[in-house]
Amino acid sequence: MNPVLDVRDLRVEFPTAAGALGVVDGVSFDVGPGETVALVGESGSGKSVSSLAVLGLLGRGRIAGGSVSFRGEEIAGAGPERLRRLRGAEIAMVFQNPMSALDPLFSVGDQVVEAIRVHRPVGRAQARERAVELLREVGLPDPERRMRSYPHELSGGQQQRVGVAMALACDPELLIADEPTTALDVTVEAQILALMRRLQREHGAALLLITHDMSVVARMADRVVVMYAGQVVERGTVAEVLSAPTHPYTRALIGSVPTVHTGRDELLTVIPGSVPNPADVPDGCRFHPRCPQAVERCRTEVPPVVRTGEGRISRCWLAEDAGRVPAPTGAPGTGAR
Amino acid sequence: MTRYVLRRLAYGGVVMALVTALVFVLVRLVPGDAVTMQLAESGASPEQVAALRAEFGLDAPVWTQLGNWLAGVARGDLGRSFYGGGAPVTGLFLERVPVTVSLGLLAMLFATVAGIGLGVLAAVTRGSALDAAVRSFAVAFLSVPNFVVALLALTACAVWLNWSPPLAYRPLTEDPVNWIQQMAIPVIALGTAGMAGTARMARSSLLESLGSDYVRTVRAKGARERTVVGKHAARNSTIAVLTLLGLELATVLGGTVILEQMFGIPGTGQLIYSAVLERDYPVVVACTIFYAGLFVVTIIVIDLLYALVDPRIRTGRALS
Amino acid sequence: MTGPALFEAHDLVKHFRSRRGVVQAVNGVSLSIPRGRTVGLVGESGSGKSTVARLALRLLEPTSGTLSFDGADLGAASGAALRRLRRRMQIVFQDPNGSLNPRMTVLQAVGEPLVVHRMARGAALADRVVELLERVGLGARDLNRYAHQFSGGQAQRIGIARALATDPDLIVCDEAVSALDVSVQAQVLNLLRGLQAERGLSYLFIAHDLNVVRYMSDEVCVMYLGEIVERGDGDAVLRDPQHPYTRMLVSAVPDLATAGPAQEVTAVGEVPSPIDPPAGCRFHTRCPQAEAGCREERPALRRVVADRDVACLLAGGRTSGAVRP
Amino acid sequence: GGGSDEPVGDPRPGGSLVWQLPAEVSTDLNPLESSDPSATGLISGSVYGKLLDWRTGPDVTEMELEGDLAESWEVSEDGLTYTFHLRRDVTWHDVEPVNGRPFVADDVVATITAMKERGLQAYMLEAVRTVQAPDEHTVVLTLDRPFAPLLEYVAYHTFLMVPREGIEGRYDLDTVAIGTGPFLLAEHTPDVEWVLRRNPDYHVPDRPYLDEVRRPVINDTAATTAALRSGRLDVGTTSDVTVADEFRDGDHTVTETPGAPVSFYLNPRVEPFDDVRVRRAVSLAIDWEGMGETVRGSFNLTSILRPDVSDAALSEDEVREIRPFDPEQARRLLAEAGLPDGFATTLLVQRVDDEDVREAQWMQADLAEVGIDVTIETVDPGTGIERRRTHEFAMTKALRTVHLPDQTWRDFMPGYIENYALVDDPELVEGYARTRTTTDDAERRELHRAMQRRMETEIVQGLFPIQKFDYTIFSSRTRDLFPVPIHQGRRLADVWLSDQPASP
Amino acid sequence: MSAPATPARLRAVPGAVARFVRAQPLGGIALTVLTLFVLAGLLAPLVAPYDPLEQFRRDILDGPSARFLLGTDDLGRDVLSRSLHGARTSLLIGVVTTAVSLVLGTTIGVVSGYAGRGVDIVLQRVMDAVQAIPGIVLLLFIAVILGPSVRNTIIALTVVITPSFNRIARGETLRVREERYVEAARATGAGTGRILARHVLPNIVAPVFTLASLIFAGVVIAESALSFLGIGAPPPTPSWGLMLSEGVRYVERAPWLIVVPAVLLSLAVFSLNLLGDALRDHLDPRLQHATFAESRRWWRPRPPARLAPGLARAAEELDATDPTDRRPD
Ligand SMILES: Nc1ncnc2c1ncn2[C@@H]1O[C@H](COP(=O)(O)OP(=O)(O)OP(=O)(O)O)[C@@H](O)[C@H]1O
Ligand SMILES: Nc1ncnc2c1ncn2[C@@H]1O[C@H](COP(=O)(O)OP(=O)(O)OP(=O)(O)O)[C@@H](O)[C@H]1O
Ligand SMILES: [Mg+2]
Ligand SMILES: [Mg+2]
Ligand code: NI
Repeated sequence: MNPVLDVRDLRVEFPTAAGALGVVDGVSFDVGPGETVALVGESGSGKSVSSLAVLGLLGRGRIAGGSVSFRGEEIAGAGPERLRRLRGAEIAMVFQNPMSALDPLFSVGDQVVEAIRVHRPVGRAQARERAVELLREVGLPDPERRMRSYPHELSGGQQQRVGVAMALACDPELLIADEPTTALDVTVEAQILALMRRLQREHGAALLLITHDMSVVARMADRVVVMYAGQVVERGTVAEVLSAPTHPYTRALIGSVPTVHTGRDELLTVIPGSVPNPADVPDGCRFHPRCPQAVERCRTEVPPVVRTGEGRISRCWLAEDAGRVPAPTGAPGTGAR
Repeated sequence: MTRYVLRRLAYGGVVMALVTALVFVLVRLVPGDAVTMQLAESGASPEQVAALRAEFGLDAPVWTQLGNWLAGVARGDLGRSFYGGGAPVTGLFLERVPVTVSLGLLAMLFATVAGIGLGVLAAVTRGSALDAAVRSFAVAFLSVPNFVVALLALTACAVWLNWSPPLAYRPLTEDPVNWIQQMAIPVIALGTAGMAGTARMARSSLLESLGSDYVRTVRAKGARERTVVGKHAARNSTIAVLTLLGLELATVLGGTVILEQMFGIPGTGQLIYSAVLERDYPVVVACTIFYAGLFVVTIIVIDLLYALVDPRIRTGRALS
Repeated sequence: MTGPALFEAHDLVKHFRSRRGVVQAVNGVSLSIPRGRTVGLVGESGSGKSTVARLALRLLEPTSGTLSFDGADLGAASGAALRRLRRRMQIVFQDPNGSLNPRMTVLQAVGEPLVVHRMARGAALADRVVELLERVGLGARDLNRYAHQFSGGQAQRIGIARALATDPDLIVCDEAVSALDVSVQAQVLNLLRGLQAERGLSYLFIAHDLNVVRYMSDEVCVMYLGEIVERGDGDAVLRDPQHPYTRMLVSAVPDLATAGPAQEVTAVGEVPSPIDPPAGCRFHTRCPQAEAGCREERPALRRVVADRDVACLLAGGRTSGAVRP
Repeated sequence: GGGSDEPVGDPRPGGSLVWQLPAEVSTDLNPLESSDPSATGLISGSVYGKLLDWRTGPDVTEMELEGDLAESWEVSEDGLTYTFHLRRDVTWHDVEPVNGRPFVADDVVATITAMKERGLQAYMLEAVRTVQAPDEHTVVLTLDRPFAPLLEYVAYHTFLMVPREGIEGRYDLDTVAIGTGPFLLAEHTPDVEWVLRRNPDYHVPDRPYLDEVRRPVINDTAATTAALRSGRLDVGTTSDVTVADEFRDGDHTVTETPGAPVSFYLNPRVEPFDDVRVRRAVSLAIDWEGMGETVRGSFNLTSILRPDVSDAALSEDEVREIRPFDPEQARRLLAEAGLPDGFATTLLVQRVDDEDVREAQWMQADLAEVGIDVTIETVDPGTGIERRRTHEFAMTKALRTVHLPDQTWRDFMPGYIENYALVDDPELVEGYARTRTTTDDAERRELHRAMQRRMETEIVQGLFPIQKFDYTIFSSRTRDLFPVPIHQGRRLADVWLSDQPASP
Repeated sequence: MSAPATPARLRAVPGAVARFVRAQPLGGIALTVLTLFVLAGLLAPLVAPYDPLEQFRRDILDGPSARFLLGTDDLGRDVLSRSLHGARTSLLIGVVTTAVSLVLGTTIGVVSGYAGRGVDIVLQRVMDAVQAIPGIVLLLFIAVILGPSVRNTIIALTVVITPSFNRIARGETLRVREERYVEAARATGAGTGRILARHVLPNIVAPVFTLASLIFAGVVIAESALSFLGIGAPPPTPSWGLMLSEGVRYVERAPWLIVVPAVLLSLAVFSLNLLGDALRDHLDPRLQHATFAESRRWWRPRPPARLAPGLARAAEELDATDPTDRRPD
């Protein structure tokens, strides 16, 4: 099956006073029809930028290389009008912070109606009907009344439901959700995730889900792409990556969250330091300064992208030298110690 | 919302009372009085001076005068002018209010429309030569006093176009062409500073909302740039611009004092200016109260406009 | 639970007056934090966790209820007495950068409590600050930098260093790790635990992440709409929730181990407004087991099994059949 | 005369003259109560008539009385009886409640009686004991004592004849003006414009020529200039010579009219002005002529009296002689007075025009040369008048709008409100009294001249050092608007507009 | 700001200026221009070719020439010399008025905003009343009552301007007092004085300074309007405003009389605006040291200086959280 979205070797730059700044460097992934692919990584690893690049919403930034193909069509260099027609209609997006993603001055109804009328030649009344239907579909209680509400009158969960409704307004083929639940409570998060899954099933859309939370990945995704400092460090099916991470970063990420099973006397896996500044990425493997397993080579040579299995890659010297990679031990979460 | 408006109105009342007391006392601290002025160098005898002073009630202590005046106000009588045969202040001044209000409104309108236009132009062409031009233009106009703008405009028209505004003010209803000709220069002179300020504010707040998350959402929906800028970004910048307009009102009202004087426009600005110089206390007090009232009301109106624009205020939830 | 409690709150109530009515933010919460222990507080947004934290430090005046700290009547203390008590209780906030004054250097920020309580000045102050910074993994070279020059995790460590400055006995952590990246969160959690082991600190640990709270706490309290609905040992509460709300929370927590869209979530409905909370059991509007009685009778927190208090009419003995489906 | 120098045709009737009114009439119009220059400028002579007036015309150089409402007049030998024979063809304006009835001696009696009793003109009638009308057209004033300035006062622009109805309050004199002049007061929009309309029943046949005189209120120089340029204004006035100069070579004619004298008072109660040598030093240290040339353009070097009004005024040479610009002498005087290093003082400047302030700066610079360090304090007229009246100043400078010699001397008589400089000089008082009683013109002139000399040399508390000029700018179509030293609205009856159309 | 000005701190000034100029080149240019103006003002007696009061009575209204570089005025005074000295008066009026009203207004605003309740209501009504009287009328009153002098001009302008600072300072205080770090400071036991001095004040200075730069410009302009009405700095003291208002009537005959002060005024105002923006950026440590990792959203256009007092007020009135909840300790 051809992927709906195929991102190859994407590079994104932002202009700064000190020249162009590459924040995404050679990112590749694809999303098949009806599939859910998760993009995970710490803050600043380039998840949002990668996904915004797909829609050409980079603002002052630009795609400096690579290709983005949507259903086989190259859209990386597409003109503004072509992109505009894609946005919302074919590729829709749900954003992280629902409060700030909705225009505070327009009623929820207006904003959903707008999403419909931008692409569909329907009358106002018809659009309203469809909007009510959408809001009902995303489980907003009393949608007729809610149409007249303003964003601030809704709870975070309700706002995000509106965001989802807008994204679904034109039955897009691909839905990009950029951390759609980080601002929400666990119970609400669970509701929204369940909703997205159900809608994805019903509408048959592909889903690119961006998150920093491995447990969300576990619950939602078919495949997972792990990013670090603007690069993909590991990619594979959820089961494989979570149970047998091949990149030390993935492993550390998994080990650093307490789970139901984490003993109270265990210490968590700590990744020392923090994500590097894109203006000043380390030589060699970008993760080496924080990597517990780093060897001399990691410090100087850029690791290649290694195929570690069917559809699996890892960007690590240790993975390349598979023989010497210590087999991932134990259940996730038991970490290094 | 109603309670809020009521509270504002109550505060407004307090402010007006303070203004009244302040002005009533201030105006009497000014050296000289209407009698000095009226009998200046006339050869009048001291008896004649004393008699006139008594006629105006100026021989009483300030507090008695204030008391008398307040008693009058309670009867809806703002007093009589010391000049022109003792015309009742209320009438004198009601005739002139529409003039000043229309002058002020036109100037504000000019400031707003031209300012927003320039600001939007600069914002959408950010970084271009046009943007730079608008911004320097704005600063230039912010640094030239309005009377200079007026004088230069007046002189330029007269010298190059052989044109000057009509001499006698006629209300809009009587002679619209005359009215427009008469108002044109003062409105422009009064409005340029405001226009420059508005342009700057419109530009920066538009840029701010263009960079916001909700605008990104609108773009992600596939909306046209026209919708993005004209509908969402513009409306979100309104608050900042409205606030600025509120502040500008004070400047514009102040400006009417000089410009009405220059252009012979019979508004309250001219009235208050000459009343201060002539020590026509009842008129000074009434006019100041009018200006203060206008200010207070505008502040309330602007607050209400905020509510109209921004549902977060309307429904009583504060902005963060 | 060993020894006399360091901090005790009894029947705290806090109502806010707002335009739209009275917000019943906290409604009869009792807490007891033993010395050297951690009490965790979980609950959804708006359930009143932060309000409890502020009440505990007397940053807010309780509408009613009593507070005591190390035997002293905290609720009645004022002036110098309050300041003395404040020295022994500190707080770490959720938003690490927001809780540091952007115009202050690390030296000024961390040194502020010392200056306020006249505990050090001049060179001694700098020395003490360096010592504190080193304890949280920063150092002397950071002294003259500003808060925003640090990553979230580092800023949170500065916040912790500030909290440690006066050598307090109790630290309230209000969502101290919620805003951090997972890797950084782990750093901070480990640091907090290390400090506790080292200095015998007590924590009131607030978070909305059940796993984190359980991991950190000796005892977990679950709040819903201003009330504590369940209290008990963290592991036990998570493994065997007694209150339907806790159960809902637990089911909503995704589990790494079970990959794939397998788990079904039982979370339903929205949290009602604290201005107009439901009568009877506050949870009945969302409770899958709610019965007629739940709508009228307001359940009190009661011991249902060993070491477990639950505020549910259906919990424990009474209609135990219905509790566990 | 006004208008351009090209040959002009005969006067033609019709048209509307637009003539700037530099300030709105702020007080009421009542001729008994108002001394407002803009009010008199508007109504005196044009709306209200006087018994006597001064002659105007292209060839008039001297102040010469002629009849207006009085055809002729006689003064008895002893100077105690004045008889006025009134014109018989005069009617009041046809306005309620006077309705165009004839003007009679009774109106004059009523007016003069009221003036004496309660008018601001009371001082002019000090010596008058009775006012009688032996017949419809004769009025006789009987005096206590000879009062030389009486006829001048009768011709003065505030000596306006009011119908008895007005005096008796049967209509409101404050707002309604019913006179005998060539124009009727037709319309008024406050602060905007006054309109005078032709009086069809005016007693001089075929006059006035103009249908209408519009007096728009314009007090801003730039606005006046612009309006003159664009042709919206026919006549404008300014005291600014640079403005006037800009019109000299165009479509306009500029006439220079002697105006108000600059007044300068020294307060003898403030040290060191208690010493006449210091006062004298000040007056000698200032280059008054330079000041007039620089700041005013055209001016007259004067002593106390106005040369344009009185032949008793000292001539420029005489002034130069008694008040030379002599800093050396000034320094000597200061040294004599024990102030060889000068002193510091203040100059209170009443500001009406920019010229007032420029003059002050000129004086300041000159005084600095002799070591007098002056701080200028500019104030608005209200403050200025009040402070002068209460003598709160060291030196003060303003303009003094008086015309007639008798009127002028009052300013220096003890007991008068306008005696700002606190002059209290028995010789002056005595001289003044004599000027009033002596009927001999030559003797009176000598008295005036002596008094001026005394003011300049012995008293030196009040000076009118120069007389400023006002500039009147006419459009080329304005004809026969002759300049006059004292306001005379009657001349408007002779003004006409050439057919050269005014610009829109 | 709030720290005592120890000698060490004074010594740090050049360094701070250098850092500022490096970080904000435009601000540096503006600062240079303004410094030149200030120097011109201070050193006017030394650098001016003539005494600004000296009247060259033969050279009235002469155009620019080698002798009088910028021409002479209507009393034959050298325009260049007057401009240089005028800088002194105008800047003095500008600086003192701005500084005094800044201190007054900010103090009132901070106290009012932080104290809340009755104090706030009373203080704000008084401020409203002062602001409700049109500035020009108030100026007219004060100038006429006190008489014209540089000092009285400053007093009059200060009265008129103080409410603006009050307003912005109060709005900012209302915002800042809800900030986490203020709560954190209260939690450490800091008293009100300390909170105001160390936490509130430093965090409201940026918008206050921005306003100050605008106000300064406004003051210089207002001074010219006062001069125009004859109630400003009394002649012959040269000030730009006075020169402008005196020169206006010679616009055809001697345009240099108006061009010179107008250009200087515009230049000063322009520089002040630039300086204000630059200072705001510079004083904000978040922007000052911005790097990618530290301030990830640096590319966002910054919000305009919080010129939304009305809004802030509306929001705060509507919010009406109970002030009794906050314990002022
Ligand atoms: N417009 C921009 N200009 C310059 N740098 C940018 C811009 N947008 C993003 N960046 C940089 O690109 C990097 C990646 O940012 P991105 O927003 O994609 O991270 P992310 O993985 O989505 O993080 P988060 O989890 O915080 O959303 C960051 O270092 C950020 O500073
Ligand atoms: N100052 C206040 N005025 C009015 N209402 C308030 C105030 N502070 C808190 N509240 C309300 O009290 C309730 C409890 O708030 P609180 O901040 O304690 O919740 P929380 O559990 O900490 O939530 P979160 O997880 O979002 O931090 C909320 O409904 C909140 O809106
Ligand atoms: Mg992101
Ligand atoms: Mg909270
Ligand atoms: Ni989370």
